[in-house]
Amino acid sequence: MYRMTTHTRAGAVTAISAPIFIVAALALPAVASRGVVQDLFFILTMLTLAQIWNLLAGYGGLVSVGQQAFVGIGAYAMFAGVILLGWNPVLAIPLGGLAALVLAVPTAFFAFRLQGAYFAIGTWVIAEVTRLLVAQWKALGGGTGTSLPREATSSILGTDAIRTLFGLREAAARDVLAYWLALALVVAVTGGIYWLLRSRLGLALAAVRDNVDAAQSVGVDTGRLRWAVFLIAAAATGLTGALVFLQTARISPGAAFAVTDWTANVIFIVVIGGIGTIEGPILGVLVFFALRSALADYGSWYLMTLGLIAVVVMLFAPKGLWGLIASRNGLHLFPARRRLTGPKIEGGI
Amino acid sequence: MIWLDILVQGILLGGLYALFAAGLSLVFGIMRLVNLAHGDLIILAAYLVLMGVTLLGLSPWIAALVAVPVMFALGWLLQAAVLNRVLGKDILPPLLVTFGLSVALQNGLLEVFSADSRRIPVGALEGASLDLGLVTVGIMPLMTFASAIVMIIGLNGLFYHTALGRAFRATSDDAVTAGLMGIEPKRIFAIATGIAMVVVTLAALYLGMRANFDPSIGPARLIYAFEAVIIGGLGSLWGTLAGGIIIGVAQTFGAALNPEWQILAGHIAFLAVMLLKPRGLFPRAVD
Amino acid sequence: MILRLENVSKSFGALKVADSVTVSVPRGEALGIIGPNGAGKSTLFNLITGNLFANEGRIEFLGRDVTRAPAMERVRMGVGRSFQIPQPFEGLTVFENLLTAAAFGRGGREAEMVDDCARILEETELLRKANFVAGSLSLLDRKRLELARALATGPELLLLDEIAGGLTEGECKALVATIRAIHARGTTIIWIEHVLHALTSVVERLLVLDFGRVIGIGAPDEIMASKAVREIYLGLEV
Amino acid sequence: MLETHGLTANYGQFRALFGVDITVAAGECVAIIGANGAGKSTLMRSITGVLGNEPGMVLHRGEPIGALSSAEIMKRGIAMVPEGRRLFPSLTVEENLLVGGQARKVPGPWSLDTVYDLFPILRERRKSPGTALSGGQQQMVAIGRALMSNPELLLCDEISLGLAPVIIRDIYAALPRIREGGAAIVLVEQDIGKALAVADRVYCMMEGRVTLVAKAAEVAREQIHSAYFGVAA
Repeated sequence: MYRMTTHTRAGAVTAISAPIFIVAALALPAVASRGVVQDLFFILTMLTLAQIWNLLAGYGGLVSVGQQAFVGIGAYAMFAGVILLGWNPVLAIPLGGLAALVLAVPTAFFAFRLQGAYFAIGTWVIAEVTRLLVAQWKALGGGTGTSLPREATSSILGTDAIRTLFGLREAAARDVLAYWLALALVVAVTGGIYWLLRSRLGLALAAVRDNVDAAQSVGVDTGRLRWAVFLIAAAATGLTGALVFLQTARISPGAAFAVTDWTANVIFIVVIGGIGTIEGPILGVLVFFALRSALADYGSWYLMTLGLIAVVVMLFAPKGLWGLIASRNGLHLFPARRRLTGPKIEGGI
Repeated sequence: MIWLDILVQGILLGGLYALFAAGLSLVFGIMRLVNLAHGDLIILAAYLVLMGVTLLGLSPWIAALVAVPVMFALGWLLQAAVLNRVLGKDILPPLLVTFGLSVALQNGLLEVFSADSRRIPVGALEGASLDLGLVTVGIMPLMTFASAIVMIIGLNGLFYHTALGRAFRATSDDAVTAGLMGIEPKRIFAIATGIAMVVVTLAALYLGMRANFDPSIGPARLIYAFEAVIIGGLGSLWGTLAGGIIIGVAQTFGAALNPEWQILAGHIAFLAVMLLKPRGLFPRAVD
Repeated sequence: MILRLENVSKSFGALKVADSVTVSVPRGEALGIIGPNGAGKSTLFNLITGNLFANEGRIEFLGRDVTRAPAMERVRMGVGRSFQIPQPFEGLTVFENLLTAAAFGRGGREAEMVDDCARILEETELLRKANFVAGSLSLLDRKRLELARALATGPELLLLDEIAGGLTEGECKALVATIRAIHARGTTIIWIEHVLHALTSVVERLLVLDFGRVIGIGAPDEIMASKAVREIYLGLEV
Repeated sequence: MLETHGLTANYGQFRALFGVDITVAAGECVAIIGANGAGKSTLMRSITGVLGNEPGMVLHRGEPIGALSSAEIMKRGIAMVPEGRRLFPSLTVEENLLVGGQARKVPGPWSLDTVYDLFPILRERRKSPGTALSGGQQQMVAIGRALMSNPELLLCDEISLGLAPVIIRDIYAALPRIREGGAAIVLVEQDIGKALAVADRVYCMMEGRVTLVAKAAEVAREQIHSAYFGVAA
C-alpha cells in the first residue's frame, strides 16, 4: 500500500538529458578545436575536484584545505609508474588513486585528532609535508620536477586510434584522450556521489550533518562514516591529479601541490555554486570558468576578485547561487529525497 | 659547540614563531575562530611598516608604531563588519570567509607590491651580534625573542589583571552569560581581533627586518603559527612560546643536517607532538 | 530481566550524577522515573544508551554485559531512546528520519523498512506529514517524531525522556494513548516525566531519583503518597 | 517597574511561551513556580534578551526593552542569576564578582565588601576558581555577581536547584537582606514551599501559560496543585 520513491519531474528530465549530454560530449572532439577540448578538460577536472570537495565538506562536514596533497601524490604516483616502472601512462592513472588512498590513512589519523577548524589546517600541514618529501624524490626530479619521457607520451594507449579517427596530430590526440578520461571521471564521480546520497550512506551523512548525537542514537557509526568519506574522496582526488598531469606531461612539486589551484579554486567553485548540492559545483565551475576567461588578462586581480566573491557569497547567500535558485522554485536536478506515497499522506516536499 | 649554537638559534627563532602565533591563539581563545588569513595579515602589516620606512622615511620602529593603530582599526572593522556575522555553531562559514580573505589579500598585495622580495632596512642592527662566550647570537634574533617574552607578559597582564581581560575570559567561557553581565560579546570580539592585529604588527616588524618577504609567504606563516599553538596546547601563551621554540629548534637542526630539510623538520616535530600529545604540551584544564 | 543496573555510578568532576544505582527491569514492564530537575534522570538514560559510560558498576541488557558497549551497538541490540529536547534530523523529512533509524538501528535495507515506517507513522499520527521536513514541525509533532524515530529502531526497550512536557492536555492525552498501545504490544518502557498524571496512567512502577540516588521504587500510588518523596520532589512542607 | 504583555517565545519552530503577562513592582518579591518545561526559564531568558522577542512585549519603566541586547537590558538595572549558576570557569570567585559589576557602575548598597559580608564563605575562597566551589557556594557567587551591578530588579532562576536542603536554607536566608537593599526580586522556583515563604505574590505557570496569579499569603495548596500539574490533588 505504501511505496518509497525519489522520483520527481526534474529528476526525470535529468535522467533523460544526462545520457544525451554525455554522448554529445563524447562526440564533441570531432567538431571542436583543440583549444576548446583543452578548456573542457580543465572544466571537467575542476568539476570533479569540486564535487569531491563538496562531498567532504558539504555532506561530510570535513572542511579540508589540504586536498592538494592527494592531487600531488596522485600525479607523482602516475609519473613514478611511467618513469620508474615503465607503465603506460593511462594504466598508471589508477596508481595515482591508490597512492592517494594510502596517503589518506595517516592523514586521517592525524587530522581527525584535530577538532573543527583545526582539522582544516591540519590537512594543510600534511599537504606541505607531502610536498616537501616529494621534493626530495630525486628520481622524479626533486624540487624542480620532471617531464614524462617522449617515448611514454608518444605511446599512450588509445592515441593512435584517436589520431586515425579524427585525423589529428599526436599532441591533439593526447588532449582528446585526456578529455575523454576526464569526462568518464566526472561522470563516475558525480554519478557515484549521487548514488551514495541515494543509498543508506546518504541518509547517514544527512543525519550526522543535522545532529551527531541523534545519529549515534539511531545506530549510525559516525566514526566509520568519516573515515569512509575521507578515503573515498582522497582516492578520487588522486585519480584526478594523475589525469591532470597526464595531460600536462610535466610535473613539479610546486605545481602538483599548489594550494591555490587544487584547493582554493575548488573551494570557491563550491561556495559560489552552492555547497551541499550536486548542482552547486556544476553551476560554480561555469561561473569560475567565465570569470577566469573574462579576467585572464588582469593577473592576480582575478584571484582577488574570486576570493572576494566567495566572501560575499558566504555572507549574503551562504547556500550559493544554486541555493538561490532552489529556494525560489524548489528545483532539484538530482533528487535524493525519499518520499512516502500512499493514502492519507499530504503534500510536503 | 656547533650544536649548542644551533640550539640557541632555534630557540631564538621560536620567539618569532611565538609572535606569529600569539594573535591566532588570542582570537581562537576568545571566540573559537580560526583565522586562515592570519598569515596574510602579517604580510600586510609588514608592507605597511615598509611603506612607513620607504615613503615617509621613518625608522622601522616608528613606522611600526604608526602601523599599530591602523592594524588595530583594520582588525576591529574586519571583526565587526565581517567575522561577527559568520560566527556560530557551524564552523564552515568562518573558515571559508577567512580562506577567501586570505586568497584575496595575498593577490591584492601581489598586485600592489609585485612579487619582488622586500626587506625592512634596519641599518647596522641587521648584522650585529653579541658574543656570549660559548655562543654568538645576533642582536636581531635576540630582540625578537625578548619582544616575544615582553608581549606574552603584556598580554597575560591584560588578560589576568584588567577589567577588559576579565571580560575577554568571561566571554570566552560563556558569551550568553557574559551578555547578562552587561558585556557585549560582539564588541569584545572586535576589540580582541584589533589587539590580535597589534600583535601581528609586532610579528610583521621582526619578520620584515630579519628576512625577505613577498606576498606569497603568508600561508606558511599561518602554518607555523598554527603548529606553535597546537603544540603549546590551546589557550596558553607560554605554551605557544614553547611550541614556537620546538618548531624553531627542529628547523635549525633540520637545516644543519641539510638545508632542504629545514621546513620539513619543523612539520615533522609538529606531527610527532600530535602523535604523543594530541592535546598539546600544556592543555587548558577547562575546555 | 531485560535490563539490570548494578551499583552504577557516574561523576562529572566532584559532582556525582549517578550514585550506586541498582535497578532491574523485567521484560514488558513500564517503569516511570521522577525526581527534581538535576537529579540525574537524563544521565541515567545516557548511561543505559551508551551516550555516557559509567565510572563504576555494571549494566546488563538482555543478559549481556553492555557497560562498555558504544551507543550504536546498544541501539542495534534493541535500546531505543527519545531525547528530552527533540533532536530531529531537521533537514530530512519525517519519513526519512524514520527510515534512517530503521535502516541503521536494525541494519536492514531501506526498501524492506518502508511498510514498517508507514505503520509507525500511522500509529504516532504523523503519517499525514510523512513528507514534511522535520525542521518545520510543531512541538507536538517533534515529540511524536522523537517517539516514532525511537520506535523505528525496533526497540525491545524504549526510553522516553520527558516526551509529554510542554504539550497541551489534549495533545498529552493522545500521546499517552499511543504510548499505552506500544506498551500493550509488549515493549518494555522506561519513562522520565514531569507530567505526573500522564506518567502514572501508564507505568506499573515508579522510581524516584534525587542527587543521583534511588530514594524510592514501587507502585505509583505508594510512591506518590510517601512523605519523603513529596518533600523532596515538590518541596512542599506538609 | 517591569511588565510583560502577551509575551511569546519560540525556540526555532516551536513555541515555548503563549502570551504571558506578568508585572513586578519596585521592591516587590514575586515567585514564578511551575513544573519543569512550564516555560519559567524561557520567560527569564526572554526578559533578559537572551531570546529575542517583539519590542513591545517587555516594558521596563514603561519603555519597551524587547529589542535590546542582554547587555543593554542589564545596564538598565535588570540583573540575572541564571539557571545552573553559569559561573565563568576561568575566573576566580572574586573575578566572577567583579565581572558582574564592571559594566554598570551605579551607587548602591552592593560592593565586593558587602557581598562578602552577605556570604562570608566567599571571602575565604575569593582566590579559588569559581568552579572549584561546592554547588551552594557557586550559587552564592552567582547571586553576588548579579548584585554587584546594584540592580533594581534581580531575576533568580532556580537558585535551589540541585542543592541540599540545609544549603537552600542558607541561600534563602540572604533574600530578605537583598530586599532591604532595595532590589525587586523575581524567583523562579520548583520548590514551592521555599518560594511561597519569601514571596509577596506568586505566578504559577504550566505549559507556557500563566495558570494562577495570587498573593502568596492567601494561596491554597489545592490551587497550586491543580495549577502546577493540571489535575486536582
